Amino acid sequence: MTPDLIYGLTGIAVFAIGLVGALCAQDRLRRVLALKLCSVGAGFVLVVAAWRSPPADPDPVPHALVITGIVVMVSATAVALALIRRLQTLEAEDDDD
Amino acid sequence: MTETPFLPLFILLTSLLASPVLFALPETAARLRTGINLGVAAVKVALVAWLGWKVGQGVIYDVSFTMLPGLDFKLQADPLAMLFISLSAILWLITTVYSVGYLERGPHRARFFGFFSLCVAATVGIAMAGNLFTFLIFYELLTLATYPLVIHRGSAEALRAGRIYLIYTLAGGLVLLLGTLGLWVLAGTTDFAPGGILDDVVAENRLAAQMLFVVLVGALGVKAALVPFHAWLPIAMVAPAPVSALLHAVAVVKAGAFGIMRVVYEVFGIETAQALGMTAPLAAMAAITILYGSLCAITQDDIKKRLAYSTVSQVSYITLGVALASPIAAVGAMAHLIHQGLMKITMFMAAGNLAEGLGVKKVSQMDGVGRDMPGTMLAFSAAALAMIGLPPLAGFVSKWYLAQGGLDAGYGWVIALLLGSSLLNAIYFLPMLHRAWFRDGGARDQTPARRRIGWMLAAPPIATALMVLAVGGFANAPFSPLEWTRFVVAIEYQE
Amino acid sequence: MTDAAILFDLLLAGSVIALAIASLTVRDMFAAIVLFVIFGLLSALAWVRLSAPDVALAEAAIGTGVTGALLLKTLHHLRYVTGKLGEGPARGLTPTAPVPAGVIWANAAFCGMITLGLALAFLGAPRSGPGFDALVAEAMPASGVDHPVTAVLLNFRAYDTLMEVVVLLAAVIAVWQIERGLSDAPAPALGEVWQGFARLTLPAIVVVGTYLLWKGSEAPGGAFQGGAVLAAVGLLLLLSRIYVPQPAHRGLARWAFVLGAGAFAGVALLVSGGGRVAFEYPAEHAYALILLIEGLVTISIAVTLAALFHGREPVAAPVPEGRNDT
Amino acid sequence: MMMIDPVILTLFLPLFGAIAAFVLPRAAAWVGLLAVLATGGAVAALVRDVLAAGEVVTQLGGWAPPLGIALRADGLSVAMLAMTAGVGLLVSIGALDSLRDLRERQYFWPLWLLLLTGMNGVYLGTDIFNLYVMIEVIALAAVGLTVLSGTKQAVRAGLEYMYASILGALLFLMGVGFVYLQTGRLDFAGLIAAEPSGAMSAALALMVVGLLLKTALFPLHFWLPAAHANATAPASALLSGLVVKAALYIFLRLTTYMPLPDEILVTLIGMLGAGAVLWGGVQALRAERLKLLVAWSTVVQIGLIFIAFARAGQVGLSESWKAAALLILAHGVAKSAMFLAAGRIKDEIGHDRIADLDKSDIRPTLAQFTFALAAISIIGLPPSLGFIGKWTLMEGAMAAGYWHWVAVTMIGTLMSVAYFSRVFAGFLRFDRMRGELAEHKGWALADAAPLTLAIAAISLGLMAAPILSFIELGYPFGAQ
Amino acid sequence: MPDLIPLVSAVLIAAGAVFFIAGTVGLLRFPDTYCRLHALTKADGLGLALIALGIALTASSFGEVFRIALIWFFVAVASATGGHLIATYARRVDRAEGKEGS
Repeated sequence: MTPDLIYGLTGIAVFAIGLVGALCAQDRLRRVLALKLCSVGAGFVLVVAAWRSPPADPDPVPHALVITGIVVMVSATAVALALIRRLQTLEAEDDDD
Repeated sequence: MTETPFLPLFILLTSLLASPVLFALPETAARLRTGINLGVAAVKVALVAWLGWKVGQGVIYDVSFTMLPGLDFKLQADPLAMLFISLSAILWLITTVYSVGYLERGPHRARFFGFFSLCVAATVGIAMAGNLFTFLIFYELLTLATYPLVIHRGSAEALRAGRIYLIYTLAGGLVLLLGTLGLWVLAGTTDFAPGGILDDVVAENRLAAQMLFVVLVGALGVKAALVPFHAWLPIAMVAPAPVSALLHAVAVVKAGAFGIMRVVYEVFGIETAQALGMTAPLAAMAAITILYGSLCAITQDDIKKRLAYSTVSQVSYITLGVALASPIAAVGAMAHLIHQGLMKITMFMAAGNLAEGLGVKKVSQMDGVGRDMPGTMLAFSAAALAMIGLPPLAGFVSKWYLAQGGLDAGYGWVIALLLGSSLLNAIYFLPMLHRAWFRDGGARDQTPARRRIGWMLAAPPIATALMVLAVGGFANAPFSPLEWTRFVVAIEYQE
Repeated sequence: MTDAAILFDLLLAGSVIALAIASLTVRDMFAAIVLFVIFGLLSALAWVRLSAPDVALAEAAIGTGVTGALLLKTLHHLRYVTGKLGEGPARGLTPTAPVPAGVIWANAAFCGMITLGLALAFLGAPRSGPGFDALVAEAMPASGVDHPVTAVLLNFRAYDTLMEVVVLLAAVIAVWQIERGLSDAPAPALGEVWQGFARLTLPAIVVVGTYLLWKGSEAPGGAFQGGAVLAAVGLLLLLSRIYVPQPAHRGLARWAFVLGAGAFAGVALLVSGGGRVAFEYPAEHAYALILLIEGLVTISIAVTLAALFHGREPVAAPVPEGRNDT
Repeated sequence: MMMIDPVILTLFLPLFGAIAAFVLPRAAAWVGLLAVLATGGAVAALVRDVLAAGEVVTQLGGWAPPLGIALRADGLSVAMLAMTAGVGLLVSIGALDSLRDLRERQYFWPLWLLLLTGMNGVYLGTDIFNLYVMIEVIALAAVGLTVLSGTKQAVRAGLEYMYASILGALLFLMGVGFVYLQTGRLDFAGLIAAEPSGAMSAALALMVVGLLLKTALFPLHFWLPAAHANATAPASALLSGLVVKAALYIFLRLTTYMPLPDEILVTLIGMLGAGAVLWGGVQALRAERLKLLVAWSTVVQIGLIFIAFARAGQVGLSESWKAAALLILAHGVAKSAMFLAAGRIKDEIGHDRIADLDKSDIRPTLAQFTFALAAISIIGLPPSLGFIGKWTLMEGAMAAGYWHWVAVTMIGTLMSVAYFSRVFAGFLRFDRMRGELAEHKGWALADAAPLTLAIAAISLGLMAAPILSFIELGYPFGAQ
Repeated sequence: MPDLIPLVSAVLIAAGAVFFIAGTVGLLRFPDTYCRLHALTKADGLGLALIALGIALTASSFGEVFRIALIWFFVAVASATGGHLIATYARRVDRAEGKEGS
């Protein structure tokens, strides 16, 4: 049993948990959270794929990809959250009327 | 011969290019619009005459460019095409005059004449299509351009009719697309050629060829108003009179009939079609349509509907002539293409005049109209008598040849059919004439609907009626439809 | 030792999965976010175990830190607009229709099957198989920097990185657009202690961020990690109201947002010509150019992330002070 | 002046344009239009290069793949670029006129130019991770455009769109992870060289599902109608005409480089396409609003494109991608014309309820005419490009003996006639007007743009042969 | 003497871990927010200090020791501030709910 095996399967599990959440969750915030879990899961798989048995250095390219992925995800999250804030405000205004 | 090969293209473009100009003209520019309309129509007649002269000398024009690998857009002015082009060019000119008069004060004139022009372009395209693919393109264009004309009045009834019309014809077009594709896949070409292009396919796969025949003729039968695909035609009579006159009496149904000719003669070849055993059922179908249309016409009180059912019946003479597979019958069929057009347009324009001038829209209101509108009713009567087949009028000529063809092909029942049909024609036309000439209209003078009609409405039916007389009376003159027809049939039967 | 490490790995993996499940199932949304933050930090830890310190830094700073802050801010806003600001647990803030349990289970079963398939595919794949290792090692001397991840990000696959900065730019434009004219929930009153903390730590964070950026050319760190840390400065400034965005600063903010993408793309274009293509830095200037780009990109990232946190574009019209909670 | 590779310019011009439009909000419209024009110029140069050389490859940074990223332009990708540039330019011209609100204007241009950057990047990309980043650029910009109007419906639809987009992109990213796991590289050449294996199948499945979600193939279309129907007209035109095509394009490329392992899957995708055609048709028949009807017709058309993809079956992809490509181009041009025209009609009449169109005494004739012209191409009547696409589709299906695809296509066509004739009836009925026929606001620049597009959609059909031979340049899918 | 350093370091780290565990147990077992905070901040603060000290002993350079000290300082300040904020918030919520209750 090696770290890559453990964390690879962890990553897949986290991805699947996120997937269930993204498909089933009703709460808007929680869906964002679920999608973020998916992205972490994908990150796990890439980092695991880059890993080499200790004396050897890991492959740096997937690391760069995951960093890119993280920044892309935070951008997408920010937009989704902005939409949620806006939508909730619009709905609240409608309730007031 | 160093003729410009683009002559057919010019003829097509005259009305195709006129259309956007007419759309763009403001509603108020009536004079300019009339000028453009008549000018272009006259130019077109001149070009067609020139083309006819050349084609008569044996020149074949051919314009094509590639649309898809191996598949060309192809225009070809052969003698058969000339037959249809001349009809549409001449009648377009006359109907344009009539339409200008008819729609003088109506709304949406820019739109009307734009689409009208487009219709004629489509008809010309259908006539000159050099392959089934090109034919299909113009066939669909015709559908699209006629739809706005059918619903021109913008009433709920018109829209309902328009929807039925659109669904019938576009479904027919779709089936035609299927057939064209089938032809393309089976034969590798869709070009029209006398004698047909399917001999190899028939040898290989008889069933596929038979199915192809059914699909193609069935699709074209929708526009040709073959029973049971005829229901759209009477309903489409809500359109304004010039539309009914030119399009439904001439362009649309003739496009279908013409297509059947092209398919039977130049896709399958008459002998192949016969060998496939497909001509006899087609003839039977045509015969049923002839009788059924006439029977329906008798019960109609609405003048235009009566005329519409009469069209259903009469157009099937053409199909019958094709299906009899005899050169003599073919002459009758092709001559009828012209003759029926002239007769029917006269009657529709006359009916339009009755409605415009006297408010008369039903047969039961026709008492005494002969005295109120003698010119119009004379034209109507001439056309009606010709339709019944009174010698030596136009209808007689075509029926004569059809009957001879029937005998030639060994189908004795054709004589009975024609006699029966003529009898039915008489049953629904003669009472109209009787009412018009021999009954007293009485109180109609006071009806508010009455107004004077201008020369632009009065003259066209008379002009076409004179043509009806001429094509019958001088049937054997050079360049008469009948003579030209003989020329065409010689080509199609490869004699 | 190995066994102990494996045990640690297993424990960590188990906690990561448990936290993932917990953050989606716990009913209080605030708790869910807190659990998510812990989840993110533990994931970062796991990535350290997989010898990916750069990724771990980025995940901790951006994936967890900034994302967590964004989520909390949104939660605060939702509580404000739904009038539930004073309540303890944050539940049912967005309208929900109950999902039938059958649907959930069907989805879960479906996802379970996917997981199984993916796991099988994963087990069957060559895990430490051929990668870019050899190619990177070969190309490193010509890259201009000593740290492989930085070389990949800023040189070998600089195009990707440029587009990543563009994504960030697109996000901030979209957020400004979405939230224009939106009145903000009043910031929570955090008190004196917080103010003092903010003032105390600000300079230190600036130093740390710059250090991370600088260090990036030879060791884990770089523009994104540094930018995220510097963004924390912005968050502190915003939260402690030391800096309140003014409409007059909009122009400057716009320039700061586009600085990174513009400079990156500009350099990429300027170096081309003379036989070189875009992004092909001349060997003798590669280090300087990469550092220049990284520096400018860091500024952009920091400002952009802070702006994403702040949300709406500062507008001239005064925000009506309608609901002020105390 | 040094010569810069047009491939690079195609990417960088819109990017710089977006930056300039964002920092100069007052001049955004003119800066944006200039950038779109310049991009069009770069694409034209690229067309010239591809005509001369067949394919143009640029290795960014001088690093050869798989380490570096290469951009590749061949016939198909340049055709997509040209369609995007052309449609984009005309939509931009329309937007100049139809976006009156200063704030909308300010944000429209940078977002649209970033969208253009992303799409151009997709069409030139050869690296799957890079494609992931590009589809995210597209997604964020597209969502920004979707909610430009700021209405509640638009924001709600935009949020759904955002969720679908993120999820699709993440599925794609996971697929990228599996590709790397198996092959250790990320470029197209690596995909082609890869042996079939479990990881590659998983990767393909993940990426395909992600892309289908992004391109809204039935039943993953749920987000599309609301998003496209509620956006402002220029945004709808861009979203429906161009954006969904990016994911579709990646799908076409990927499934060629990594063939679907089983023929059943090809059939399955075709069946989903058929489902889209039928379900979308039914929904379009029931739609109450014009823009919603048009949006459902997008669902139908996407289904048709997938049928075109699937109809190849045993004949192989070597031919079927052409039908799909033709349909993609045709739909891009015609649908953007239709959305712009629908927007104009809504602007003039004040609403877009189909049942009440004929009650209005204002008839924006030109926009209605444009709508009808666009409908001709969408229905697939000759000689439009849509007709040519459908012809190619049906021809292939017939030749392969797949009659069911022929039947579905024909049913879809009939249904499209039925739902568009609802609209035409609204245009042409005059007996329920409230008052006298009133003059509409007159012709505007916003009328010219969709009219040009609609005419192009029809007349491009006449140029089908050159288009077909152009998209084969550079052998996008190998020389077989 | 040098042999002693790793041993001392290990002992310090272990002691730190014990404090952390104690703090965590407190977090889980204590009845209300204030008690939990008490356990967490006190125990973790001490645990962190011990661990930091333990690691500092094994550091190879003065620079490392300095950085460890910095980390300890900032974490301590942050946790104190965090504890304060949580307590303030909890009190406010309690007051709000208390009002509603009476």
